[in-house]
Amino acid sequence: MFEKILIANRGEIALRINRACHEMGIRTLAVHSTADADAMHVRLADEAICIGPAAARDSYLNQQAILSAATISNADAIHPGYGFLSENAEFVSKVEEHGFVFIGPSAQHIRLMGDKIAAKKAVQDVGIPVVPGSAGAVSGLDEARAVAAEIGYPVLIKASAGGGGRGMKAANNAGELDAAYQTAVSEAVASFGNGEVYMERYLARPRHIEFQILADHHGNVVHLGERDCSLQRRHQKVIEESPSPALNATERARIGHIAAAAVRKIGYHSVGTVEFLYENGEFFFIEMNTRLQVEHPVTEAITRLDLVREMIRVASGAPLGYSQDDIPFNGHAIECRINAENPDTFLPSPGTIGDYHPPGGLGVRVDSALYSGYKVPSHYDSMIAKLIVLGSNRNECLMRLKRALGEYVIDGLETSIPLHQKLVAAPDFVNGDYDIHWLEKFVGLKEDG
Amino acid sequence: MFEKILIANRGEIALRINRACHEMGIRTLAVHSTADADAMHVRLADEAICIGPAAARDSYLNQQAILSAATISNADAIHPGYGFLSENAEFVSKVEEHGFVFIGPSAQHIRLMGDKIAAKKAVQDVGIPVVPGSAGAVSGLDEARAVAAEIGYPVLIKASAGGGGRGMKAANNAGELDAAYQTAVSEAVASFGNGEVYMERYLARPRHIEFQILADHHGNVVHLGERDCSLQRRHQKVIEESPSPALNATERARIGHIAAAAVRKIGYHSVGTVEFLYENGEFFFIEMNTRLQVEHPVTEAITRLDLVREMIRVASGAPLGYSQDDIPFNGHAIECRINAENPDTFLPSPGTIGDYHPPGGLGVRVDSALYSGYKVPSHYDSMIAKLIVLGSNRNECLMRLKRALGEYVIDGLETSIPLHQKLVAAPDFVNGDYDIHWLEKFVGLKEDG
Amino acid sequence: MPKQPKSAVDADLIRTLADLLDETGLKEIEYGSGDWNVRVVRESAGTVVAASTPLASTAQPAIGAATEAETFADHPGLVASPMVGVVYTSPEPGQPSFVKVGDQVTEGDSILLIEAMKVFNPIKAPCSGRVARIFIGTEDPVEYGEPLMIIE
Amino acid sequence: MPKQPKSAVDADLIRTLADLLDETGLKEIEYGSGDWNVRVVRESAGTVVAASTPLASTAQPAIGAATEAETFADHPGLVASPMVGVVYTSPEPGQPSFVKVGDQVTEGDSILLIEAMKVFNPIKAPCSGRVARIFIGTEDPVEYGEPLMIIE
Repeated sequence: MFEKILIANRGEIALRINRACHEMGIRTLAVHSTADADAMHVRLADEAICIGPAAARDSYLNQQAILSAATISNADAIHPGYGFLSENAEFVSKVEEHGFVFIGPSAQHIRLMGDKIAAKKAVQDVGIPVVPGSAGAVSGLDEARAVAAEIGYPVLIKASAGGGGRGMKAANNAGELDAAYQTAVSEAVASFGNGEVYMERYLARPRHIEFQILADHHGNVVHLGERDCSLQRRHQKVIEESPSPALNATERARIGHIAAAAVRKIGYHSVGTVEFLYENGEFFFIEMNTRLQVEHPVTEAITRLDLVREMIRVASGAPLGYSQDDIPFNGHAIECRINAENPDTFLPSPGTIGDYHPPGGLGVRVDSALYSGYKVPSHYDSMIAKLIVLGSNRNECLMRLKRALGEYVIDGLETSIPLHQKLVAAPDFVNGDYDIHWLEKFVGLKEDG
Repeated sequence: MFEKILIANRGEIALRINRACHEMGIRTLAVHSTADADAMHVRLADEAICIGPAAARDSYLNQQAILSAATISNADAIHPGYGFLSENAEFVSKVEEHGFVFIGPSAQHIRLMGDKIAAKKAVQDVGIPVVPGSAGAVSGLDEARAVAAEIGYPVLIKASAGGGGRGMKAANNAGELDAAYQTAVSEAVASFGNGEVYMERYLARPRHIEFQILADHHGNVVHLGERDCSLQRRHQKVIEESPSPALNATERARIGHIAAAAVRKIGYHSVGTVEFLYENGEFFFIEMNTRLQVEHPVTEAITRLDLVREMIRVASGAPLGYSQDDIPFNGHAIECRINAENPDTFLPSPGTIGDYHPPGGLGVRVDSALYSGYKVPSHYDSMIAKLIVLGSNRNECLMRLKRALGEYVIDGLETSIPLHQKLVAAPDFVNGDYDIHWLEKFVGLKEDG
Repeated sequence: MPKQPKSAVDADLIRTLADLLDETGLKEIEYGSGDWNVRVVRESAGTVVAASTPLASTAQPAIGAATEAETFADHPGLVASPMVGVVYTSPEPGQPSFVKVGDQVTEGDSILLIEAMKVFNPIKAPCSGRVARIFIGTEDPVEYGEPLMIIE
Repeated sequence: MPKQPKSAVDADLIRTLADLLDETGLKEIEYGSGDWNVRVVRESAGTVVAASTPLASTAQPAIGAATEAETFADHPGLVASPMVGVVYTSPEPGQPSFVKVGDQVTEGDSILLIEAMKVFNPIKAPCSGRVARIFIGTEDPVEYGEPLMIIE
């Protein structure tokens, strides 16, 4: 097992990793920007090294500084968290070249899944259903029209290098296609410096359902059930739950088995998430995330597995030690992502935390690096806390979530807690009757796609 | 189901009950003393009524004031928590006479188990093993000598009306008996106004292991496994864990079955705890607690049941809805009772909370009514928080507990957190090798018995 | 202090300075000229406010503790309820009240009844004086310490 | 400046002074001329202290950020490390140091090397002056922003 792990991240996920390491008896090294000198993960880590100024490109994305920090502090391994360098294949290669272990999948698998067109082909080859679409990149309006006619409207035009909803446009009929195509290409160029786009069937009211996969270096792969992440705003997840209100045990086992088998076939290791769109009983692959997800705690709640611990264990070469039949799925868990933002306008609200009082009691977990007096920097993501609630069933979970949200005090800035309180009380959400467009309608926003 | 529950308690347990009620959609009425006007359970309850001045006898023990409050606010039921009126049979009768539901066992069962001699007889009749001892009260030194000779030294002399270690004396041999007997009688008179004592074998290195029972009004009874509460100081529990390091699944099932069957035979309903001394594979009944216990969360952690919810459900007449085979025992849970006291001298340390930051993350539960700026009153018990940690096994639980204790910030007064940090690191505790005398030796105290 | 006594202080000046304290977040302003000066200080409520706001919601009293009555909580002539119960302002239904505002009472006079668990407890005037305020009406529920009336 | 008390105070003056308090971090300013004066006080920010104590333990820097050096953090002649790496005080092992305390240096002179990922980066004097302090020794690891030396 590792002696010392460098945590190449910040905020709640750096704290999450720090906790897992300490619970495994592993020393931690926090690397941080000047803006995060007072951050909680820095205070709680065994060692800390400042790697650069506030801007992420000069610190959390500064590969050389992170590798230098690992070198001078004799770390064994690097955990990237999510975001930043977590899905950067070049970084993974450098980490390994310098003799450190990257706690995550191989550079090769990250590269494969980072290329949306190649990823789709690869998973299709190993048995995962995909959305009907273009065979590859679509170059030119003529080809776009032909492909659209073949796969059927509505169609979606997406940037090959895309993500986060940028460079993604829908066309409901042939009349809308030309404009949508041209906008998508322009946005792709502007956002990614690469105008390549591909096309696929646009699903009208799909849910976003993703399967958590865990694989070791010895060919053992399990799935840990699904998460329903349909509640999204501008392609950012807001609430996640497991199990999905739309799935039964048979469906879960069927798709979970397909996903795990596919991951085994491609030789993947570490945690990974296979994301699907689900509509009318059909699953279609979206993409595979080759990292720990923000929403991993809902899976931890219903399976009682510590995913970060498992990630570290398999990175050290340890075998899983259990098989699919040993994975229980008990209870119901929901996560609310709490952002420092106005709950109506969604404008970011950085500032200094006044009173801070997280909820407690049975079935309540808070993952947050906040503390009273902490100054939330304006340089980074606005997510400041995750509230994860477990109940023996969905209704109990919802009631517990309601009371926990009511207890949560974060003074000094605006947060999305009031939005979550509205969502938890919304009849559609209570009934589990929602799709990926529901939240934007609920908050009165038009989809930009 | 009830519409409104009066919570006849304060502190963390009042907050615990308030949370369970809200999660069941039940309105709450907090009754409080003038000293608790700013208490968290008062703030979070739907309604609040001040029932008297700070002294417990004038407020939390003031039966008339509590019943008046229930009457004027139209409560349906009263939850007593632990301590105060929770095991007062007279109060239970009054509650029922006034048409309210008492959320707990019947007055008759409370009365029975409150009389230590009668309780011992009653449970022996329904198959629970008891410590060899006097058939009943021992009156006079001559009888004491005869009984001691029969059951064998060392012997313990205990007040019939006793509790909390008062009126309890040990004699290791005939030479110590006379003095021990006379001291026990004197203390019994002084503490309880009743000099009646009984005698039993004194166990040299027993563990305190208790079984949690849950029974409905329809004859359904389950046991929820055991808690090892051997870590005690002056007969006050300090750390509790489940499962006990000393028990295996067969032993658990055997004793649990005996305890549940006995509770069924005496017609008991609600939660209850059958306490045993365990030495060399033998169990001996100590007493039965006819209420919710402070340490109930460790049982909740490993069984995933919400005990307060279950208590309320069965009080409303609902059947359990599950049987013994449906109760899982998974993982390992430990609770630390955190007191406002000097961790070395154990002197109480009331005061105003400065910075307050409870630990978070996976497997960590905090039950506490503290908040930054809260003034801990000096009138009541010094327990200010309970930290409950769940791990997939005992080692993981201990490591998680260690990191959670390290994160817990309670400024403004002294707490027993440093003591818990020492305990968690002590080799005997880590090895599970401890008995009911271990803690007092560890903290350098002589037993007073 | 002005050497020449004035019948009216420069209230506008003080209001202006007070507004400036708020606006600028200052604690104190001294301002003067020659033998004249004014100094305004705002008590900082920092921790007091903090202490009273850490919880998202505050329980509503189940019973009618009027806001008006709260402002008299420290009044020396306050009669506060010694128990939880229901107030009766007259000895029997339909009979006149024990006392009404303006009445003179003598120490020990019955001024109310409070019923608790079917027992009617007479509340007696703690001092002699004039009934200045009555905060409750008949059959109102009251909690311990709740203001009932003021006798001056 | 008003010589006579007025109901219209010089609000702009107070706003200016309040801004100056912010800018300078002062707690109090008294300002006067002849028989006229003004004094403004800012409540000290208690929360700053609170912010630094809510966690039970603080990570130790992995590398030797000397306490001594911290007191020079705001020194105008401070040379701080522009990167994470390992310091070398001389161009080659066994050779004399680039600089020692008391040396005069000219802006642009090499004063140290920092090795990061096998690349030796020369650190140049940001200004001309005398080397007053050197906080690090050869082969010491340094973090971003860590004080290296002072040139006065």
